[in-house]
Amino acid sequence: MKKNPTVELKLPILKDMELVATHTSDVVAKHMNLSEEKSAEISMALIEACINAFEHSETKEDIYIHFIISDENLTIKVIDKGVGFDASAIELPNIDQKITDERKRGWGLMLIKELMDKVDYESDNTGTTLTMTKNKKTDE
Amino acid sequence: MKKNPTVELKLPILKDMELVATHTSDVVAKHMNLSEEKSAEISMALIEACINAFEHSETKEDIYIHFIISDENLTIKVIDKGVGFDASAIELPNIDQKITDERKRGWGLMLIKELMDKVDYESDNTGTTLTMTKNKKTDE
Amino acid sequence: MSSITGKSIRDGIVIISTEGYFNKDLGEALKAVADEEIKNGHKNFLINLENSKIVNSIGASILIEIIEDLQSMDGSLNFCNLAPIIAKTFKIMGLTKYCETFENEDAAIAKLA
Amino acid sequence: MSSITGKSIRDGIVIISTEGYFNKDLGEALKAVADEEIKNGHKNFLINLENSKIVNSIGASILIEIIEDLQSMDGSLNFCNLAPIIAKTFKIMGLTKYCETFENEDAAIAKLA
Ligand SMILES: Nc1ncnc2c1ncn2[C@@H]1O[C@H](COP(=O)(O)OP(=O)(O)O)[C@@H](O)[C@H]1O
Ligand SMILES: Nc1ncnc2c1ncn2[C@@H]1O[C@H](COP(=O)(O)OP(=O)(O)O)[C@@H](O)[C@H]1O
Repeated sequence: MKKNPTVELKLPILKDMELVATHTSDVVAKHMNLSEEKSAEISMALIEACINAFEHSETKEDIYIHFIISDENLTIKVIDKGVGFDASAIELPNIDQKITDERKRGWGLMLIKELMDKVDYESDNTGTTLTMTKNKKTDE
Repeated sequence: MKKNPTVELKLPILKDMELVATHTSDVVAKHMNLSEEKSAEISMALIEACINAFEHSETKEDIYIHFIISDENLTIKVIDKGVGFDASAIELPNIDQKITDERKRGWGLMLIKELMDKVDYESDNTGTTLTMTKNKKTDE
Repeated sequence: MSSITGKSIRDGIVIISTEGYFNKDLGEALKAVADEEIKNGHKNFLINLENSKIVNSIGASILIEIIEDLQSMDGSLNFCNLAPIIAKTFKIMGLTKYCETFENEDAAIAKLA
Repeated sequence: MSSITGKSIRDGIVIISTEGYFNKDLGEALKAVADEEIKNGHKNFLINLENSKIVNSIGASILIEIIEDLQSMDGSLNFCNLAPIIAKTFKIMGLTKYCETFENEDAAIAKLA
């Protein structure tokens, strides 16, 4: 089996560093001939994934991002060495509630799920790996 | 001693992948408040460094790029696991000669040297590491 | 990288323009300007995002704070010149239930004024 | 990503415009167009790089091939709308010794025609 070409990125936790990830995904998406629409959706999901890894991992350790290129799709892994969490226990937000809620945030997971074709979290107290996939073909 | 924040990139040898590196350096340069001029010079040097690692390393192995951020400068390492070469033996090109020469290429090393503040090659038959630095302050 | 680039008032609508990554900082800068204009008695706002091509959910959350403030005074928050991905993001979040979006400033003013 | 976006002839000068990364492919595409126009009897060329913000030395080397061809027939290769880093790259390479560069098409035509 041939190994899929993979771009890997290690990012320190610095302001706006998530933009390095989006610029990388843009070039990779272009290389794969993904549409601009898909490319923008990937970027947006990636921003949210990076911010979560930066903010919620509660570590100062670098994060890792892998872009795995295949003929059918682009798979992105966002890996932090942080405290972990139970993604299935996170309630998805609702705008009507958020308008009156004290806490307005909590949109990242929802956006990632809506913008990508497949999303999976593996997480324990040694860290979190988010694996998300965008298919080349639109299957709506 | 505090470790300098470092962005690391692993790139497979694919068409135009050097643009991933330039987009990364752009965001890093912005983060460091480098001028647009310096940022563009870094990008250009990086393109040449990546193309050399892709082309001349004579391997199919991924290349590694490290962006090391400090208060005074940005240091970039471009690492390939290729055949190596003797940088001191490479003659710098001359346009008058190139106009009539069969081989028009051979500008990468010269451009890298002119565009960066410090350039160093370490190379043997296990690969090449190009280390190049751009200072924040202009010292001309 | 991110900043407020303009503020003007047209037919009673406060128009605020931004530039660059719409992140937490830019969201907070926008809220500060909106708060000030609310104090000045304004309650209808149009945010021109033409030069902000990218947003994050932290920036977008701050917009919900502005919506909450304006709701209590029967005001409105509106947007124009949204990049497709920002329009999509606002739609997924449900912001479009509380805000109108327009092609450009003229279309917005024609409807809102 | 990279392409020739236009070709026109003004006062006997062949103007060729490009878009995107000026890499090997775009250099070769440009050379093919130039070769064709040389066959048609033209010998003065203006390359408008307004929409190519980035170049590599392989693309630039192909320009030297075009210069060589034009030298033998007393023709000229000229550039306009260069991004600062491209102007700098051409200067380091010494291309500017063999080519003139101009602010824009009008300035080039005024001088060359
Ligand atoms: N990489 C991560 N590590 C630890 N916790 C996480 C991670 N990603 C998300 N979470 C948890 O999931 C919650 C919801 O995340 P999200 O929907 O992105 O909203 P927000 O980041 O605004 O809180 C976070 O508040 C956090 O508790
Ligand atoms: N990473 C590398 N590994 C092996 N050889 C290299 C490497 N970088 C440069 N070289 C050698 O140096 C020469 C000059 O490189 P350069 O100035 O970039 O011009 P060009 O790539 O057009 O030949 C190359 O032809 C090659 O022999």
